[in-house]
Amino acid sequence: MKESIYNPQLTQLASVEELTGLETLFTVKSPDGTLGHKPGQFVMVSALGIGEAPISISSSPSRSNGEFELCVRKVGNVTNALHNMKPGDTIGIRGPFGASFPIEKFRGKDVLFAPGGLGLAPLRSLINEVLDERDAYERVIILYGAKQRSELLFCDEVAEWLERDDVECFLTVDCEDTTDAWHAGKEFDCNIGVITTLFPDIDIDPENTVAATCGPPIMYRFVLQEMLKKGIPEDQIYLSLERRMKCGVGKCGHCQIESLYCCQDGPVFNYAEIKGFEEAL
Amino acid sequence: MTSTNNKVKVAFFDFASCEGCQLTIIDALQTHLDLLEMVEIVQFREAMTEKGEDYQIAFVEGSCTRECDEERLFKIRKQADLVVALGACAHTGGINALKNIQPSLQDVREYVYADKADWYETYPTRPISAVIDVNAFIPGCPIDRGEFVKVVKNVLLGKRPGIPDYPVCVECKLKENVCLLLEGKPCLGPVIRAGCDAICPTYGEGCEGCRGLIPNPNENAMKDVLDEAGLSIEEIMARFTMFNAYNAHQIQERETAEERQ
Amino acid sequence: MNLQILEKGAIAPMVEALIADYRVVGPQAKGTKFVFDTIADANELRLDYNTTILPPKKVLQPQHERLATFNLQGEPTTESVVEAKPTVLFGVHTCDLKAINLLDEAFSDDYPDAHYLSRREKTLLVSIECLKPCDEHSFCKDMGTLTADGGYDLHLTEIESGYLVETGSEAGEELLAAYAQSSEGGVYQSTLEQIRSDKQDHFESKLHFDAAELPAMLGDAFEHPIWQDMGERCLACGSCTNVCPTCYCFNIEDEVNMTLTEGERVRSWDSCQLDEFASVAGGENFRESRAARQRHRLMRKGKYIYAKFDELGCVGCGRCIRTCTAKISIVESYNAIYDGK
Amino acid sequence: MSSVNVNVHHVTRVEGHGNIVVNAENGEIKECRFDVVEAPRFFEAFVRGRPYAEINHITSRICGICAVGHSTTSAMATEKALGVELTEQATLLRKLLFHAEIIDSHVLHTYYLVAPDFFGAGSVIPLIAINREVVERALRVKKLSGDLGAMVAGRHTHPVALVVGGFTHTPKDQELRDMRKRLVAAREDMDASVELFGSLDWPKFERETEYISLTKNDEYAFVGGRVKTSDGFEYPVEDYKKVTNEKCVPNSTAKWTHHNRDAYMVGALARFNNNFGHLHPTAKEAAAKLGMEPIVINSYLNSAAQVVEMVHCIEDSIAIIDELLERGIKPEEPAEVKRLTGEGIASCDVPRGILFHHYKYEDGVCAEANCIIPTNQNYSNLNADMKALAPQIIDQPEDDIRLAMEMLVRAYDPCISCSTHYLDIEFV
Ligand SMILES: Cc1cc2nc3c(=O)[nH]c(=O)nc-3n(C[C@H](O)[C@H](O)[C@H](O)COP(=O)(O)OP(=O)(O)OC[C@H]3O[C@@H](n4cnc5c(N)ncnc54)[C@H](O)[C@@H]3O)c2cc1C
Ligand code: SF4
Ligand code: SF4
Ligand code: SF4
Repeated sequence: MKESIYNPQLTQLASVEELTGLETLFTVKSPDGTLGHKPGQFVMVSALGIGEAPISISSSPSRSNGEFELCVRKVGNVTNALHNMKPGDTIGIRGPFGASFPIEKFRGKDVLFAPGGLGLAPLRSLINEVLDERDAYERVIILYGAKQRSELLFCDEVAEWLERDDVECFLTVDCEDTTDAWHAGKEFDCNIGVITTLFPDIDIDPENTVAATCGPPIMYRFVLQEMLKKGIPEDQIYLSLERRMKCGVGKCGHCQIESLYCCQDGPVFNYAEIKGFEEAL
Repeated sequence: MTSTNNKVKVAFFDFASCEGCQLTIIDALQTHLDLLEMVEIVQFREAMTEKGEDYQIAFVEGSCTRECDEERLFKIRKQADLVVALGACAHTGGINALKNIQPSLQDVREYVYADKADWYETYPTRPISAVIDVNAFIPGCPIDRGEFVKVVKNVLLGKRPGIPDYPVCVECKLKENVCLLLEGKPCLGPVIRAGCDAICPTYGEGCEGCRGLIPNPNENAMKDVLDEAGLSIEEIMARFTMFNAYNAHQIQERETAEERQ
Repeated sequence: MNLQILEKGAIAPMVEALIADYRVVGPQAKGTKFVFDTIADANELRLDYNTTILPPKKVLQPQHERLATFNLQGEPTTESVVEAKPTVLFGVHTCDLKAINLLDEAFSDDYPDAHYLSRREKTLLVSIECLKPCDEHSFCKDMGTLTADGGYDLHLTEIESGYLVETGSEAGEELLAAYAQSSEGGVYQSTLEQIRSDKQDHFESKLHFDAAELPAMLGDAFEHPIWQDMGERCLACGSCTNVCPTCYCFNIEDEVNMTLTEGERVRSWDSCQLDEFASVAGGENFRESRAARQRHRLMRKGKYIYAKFDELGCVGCGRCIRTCTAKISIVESYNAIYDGK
Repeated sequence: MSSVNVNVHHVTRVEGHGNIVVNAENGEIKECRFDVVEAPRFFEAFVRGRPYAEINHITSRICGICAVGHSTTSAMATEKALGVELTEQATLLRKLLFHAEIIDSHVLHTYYLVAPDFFGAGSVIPLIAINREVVERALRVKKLSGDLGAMVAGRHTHPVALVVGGFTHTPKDQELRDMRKRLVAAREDMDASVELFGSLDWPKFERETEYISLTKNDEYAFVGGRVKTSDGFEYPVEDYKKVTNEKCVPNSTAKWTHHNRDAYMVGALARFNNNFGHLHPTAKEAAAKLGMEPIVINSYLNSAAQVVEMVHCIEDSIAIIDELLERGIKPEEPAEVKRLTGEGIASCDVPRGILFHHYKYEDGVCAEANCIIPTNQNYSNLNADMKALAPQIIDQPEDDIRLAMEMLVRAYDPCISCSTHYLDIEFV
């Protein structure tokens, strides 16, 4: 046994696209031609010599083409270093790791997505997977919230979702931008208020709905409440949680939620299974 | 942050201090001569004659103890992209601040200079962060050689400086030292910031607190522990103030001000 | 192989012979305490030690270790660093032995950890039976680690005339044959059993209940006031986890050389008791209070590890109690929860 | 003849802040002096009220380069005050640690601070390009002395393990053996150093003065002894005030001293002149190679005397280690204090010269303190040298005058950080 599970595979950035002032989308060449990931999984990304960070795979397996996408927010050592990179630069990858969204549980159902902020990054993988096999699902509802318009991610795709007849997409921002700078989301029809304000207006068939949500820690409690209020059964709600992670393989202990390791047992959890864990939400 | 020769220009400045931190940097060169491949030192009074005024990183050693120091500090702040407080004197006020907790500053001056006291300008010691904005600090009296090198590397890489937020006990345990507190000897390790590789406990002397408190110290629990080790409240305070008198004095001042209200 | 016997005087030559071929790590004195360290001279080995500051896990998972190296010049390359020296870990108490068996499991699940496992593969364990408690803090009797239940290569039990040696593996058998002057000790089988049953009386039970009840008891204790009390006294210095033989949480960091041309990935021990352990970039700290962190430690030992590996995560070595300057005791805390029910 | 105005603000490559002022009009010197402008730090005032065990760790911070010197002298004074007797092992370790500091300080001064002047370099950094071998040798010797200090006390800048009563740490037998090997190997570097500094063209400048140092009957004195002056006086250290006679001077935060003449000199040259006979034979050979024979009255050669002392300290360190190994080194607890009230005075001859610490304790707490620092004692002499040198070089271009003056200041190895305070304090 000579290979370390902590030694990353090297690969190159195919393209780099700034999404907002803070978030950039990196298209990465899959190290072995294909990453073989499932929606909801993440990779440990190395900026060699700087460190590693867990990042959700934002592209869907259905659109992989030997590449995958990472949507990264600039917050610290590794993410800053990534933001300074250009196409052709080398990064390290470990993974994909973690539990994915169980796509078979969504098939044939109405699906409800409720991403908040950067939470769209992991959900986008699932959303596009669903849209690429649109016929296999009933209704597709997307309730997407951000702090302000300039922080809306993937505006091209959001515009498409807004356009499509077979997608019910609603947007909300906590408040309008304070500056006038142009932003792709400027034109969108957009509600003002936190994400939960979108729920009352939608009509759903709870028993036939499977929901997925991801966002900042404080968002879960409120979104879950709305979903439960709508009558969606607990075991039909999936969420993706963030924790500090150093290894990604269930050992370093940082991501523990009581006896669970978020990196292995999660990051995608079924609400019915996780709700008994006091440290989870 | 690079100059024409692609090296970052750094300068060293000293204020009231023993200059042990600058010496520690000279010592760091013993094992890291390649440091000079990465940075260009444009000013280092203790080691070189040249004085360049064009620099991006300023390492400032020593405390501010008089008005004329402030002006020098403002000038440094204006020039440098990054100001790093070097060592306890600059970071916490260090030993110099012991004069702040003497009964009166005038008495301090007269004790040393008698009737000539007025010749010597001085005011209560301040860490440099009390005068100008500081981007990073390297704690310790003196600084730790390895930590200095690490901070320089991190800054060159665009990372945070990487000064630990956890206490000395962590490093002490990893070195498998016999715990002094458990042997009934005073040690501030549980509430003082690590990064020195627990050098004092390793050499049999309890931590004296030169690196300053960790961000969330459990001070009450620490007092109980020192009390248990047989220290009187005066001795506990002496331990706490040796390198942290500026802080202790500030707290005291605030408390008396509150009482007065 | 049947029970063997080693004369008292045969230990030193055995160790000297081993030193020639292996790194021999065993207990030695450090000031008033003992530590596991490389034995350079058989006289340094102190089989009469009570307990060590750090457990022998450091031999298998060192405080700091390189995981990989990077070459950052031009087209970057990386290389795994998997280093392991043939080692004999000599004089391991049965609590620590049990803990190593638990670490073996933790590091060999779905993603086998080559760093730990290759060291483990090259390490022979020579354990030793404790005949009296190391001090007032150990509670091995409660945790069922008073005797070894396999997991060793050789196991020693001291008797008047020497050491009885049990072999637990083929490798152990070979080691004994190649390095020690032992002789057939079958006649002592009953002595051994006698010692094991006699020694029970020298060890006290500390828990007020059967340790097997721990997972269930802790299941109801998430909101117990004891955590608050522990949090108030705790200094969050991380010593309790650093000295624990079953704690293996770690941090991984990348480092570079001065000219930024080479780098390495380094793993170091980490502790769930430290402020930053569970914090993320957004500013959220999932275990912000010292109380929550102490709860996590005690839950992990008594419940979470059990949920994962079907074994309790505490082996009763007492190190965390011994090391805590604030005198926080896992035994007292568990008892308080039990007594309060 | 034109006017000269040399004003060197903050002389570089010395510890601390000092200014040189030379003003001449038509060849006539109007002003020539050295100012100390370092911020005063008030150590003697703020150690009052602190527990005795802290004092030597606090006063260590007077100076980062002679930290061992301050810490040792301070601990010795406290030990005298409180009736502490050191063991023989601790006494030997103190000497060994002291040698580490002498070597460290001298190599720093001679190689990093003085040598660049002779190579026409502004610092040791460009010297790497000019003569890498010299720089590497300097780094090697510096590392050796640093490691020697660390072996005994954890580190040499603010030694950790040096406490009242001895040490809180004992080096291991094996460490001593390894260190001995390195010291023996360093002889080669010493030979090369003697050769290097013997080849330098030292400025020819002479002025008679009084040299003051410690002295001992049986060894080259660094740690303790009696005060000896080249004018024939001897005092017990308790009479230090008869020697120093401190006074404040307006343009200086340091205090000035005088004894039999207007000025006296302390430091390596003073020790060399007063104690030549006790130097190790190898060091005497080194002196011969450097062309030095007591009494040397060229202050520039203070740096050369430092080279001689480095050789001596390397040899004597080997001897001390041999003695420790022969006795068998074993862990010891620091000796206990016998009383909590008392007064004590101690002196060591630190790299820059003779240093005095004087304390009074009441109930284990410091009540009075006084420290007299070597650099202070040299100011009068430095100024006298400057005044004597100025007319000899006043015809030269300003840059040359500036360099000659700076080199003179540097030859004294002034450590200004530690010298900024202090007046005689009468204890009553
Ligand atoms: C499963 C999973 C999926 C994720 N997916 C994504 C994703 O798709 N996109 C994305 O952008 N992010 C994602 N994240 C979050 C991302 O992993 C973190 O933002 C990232 O690890 C930050 O790494 P960094 O090295 O840049 O920051 P670090 O340098 O590690 O900084 C972050 C940590 O350092 C501390 N810190 C930050 N600043 C300071 C400071 N000034 N001083 C002291 N401490 C400080 C914070 O407490 C924080 O814990 C995901 C996380 C998880 C667990
Ligand atoms: S000696 Fe001090 S630093 Fe070390 S573990 Fe004990 S209390 Fe902590
Ligand atoms: S142990 Fe304490 S006093 Fe010693 S260097 Fe570290 S922080 Fe400073
Ligand atoms: S929890 Fe404490 S007693 Fe239990 S194994 Fe860990 S250190 Fe030993």
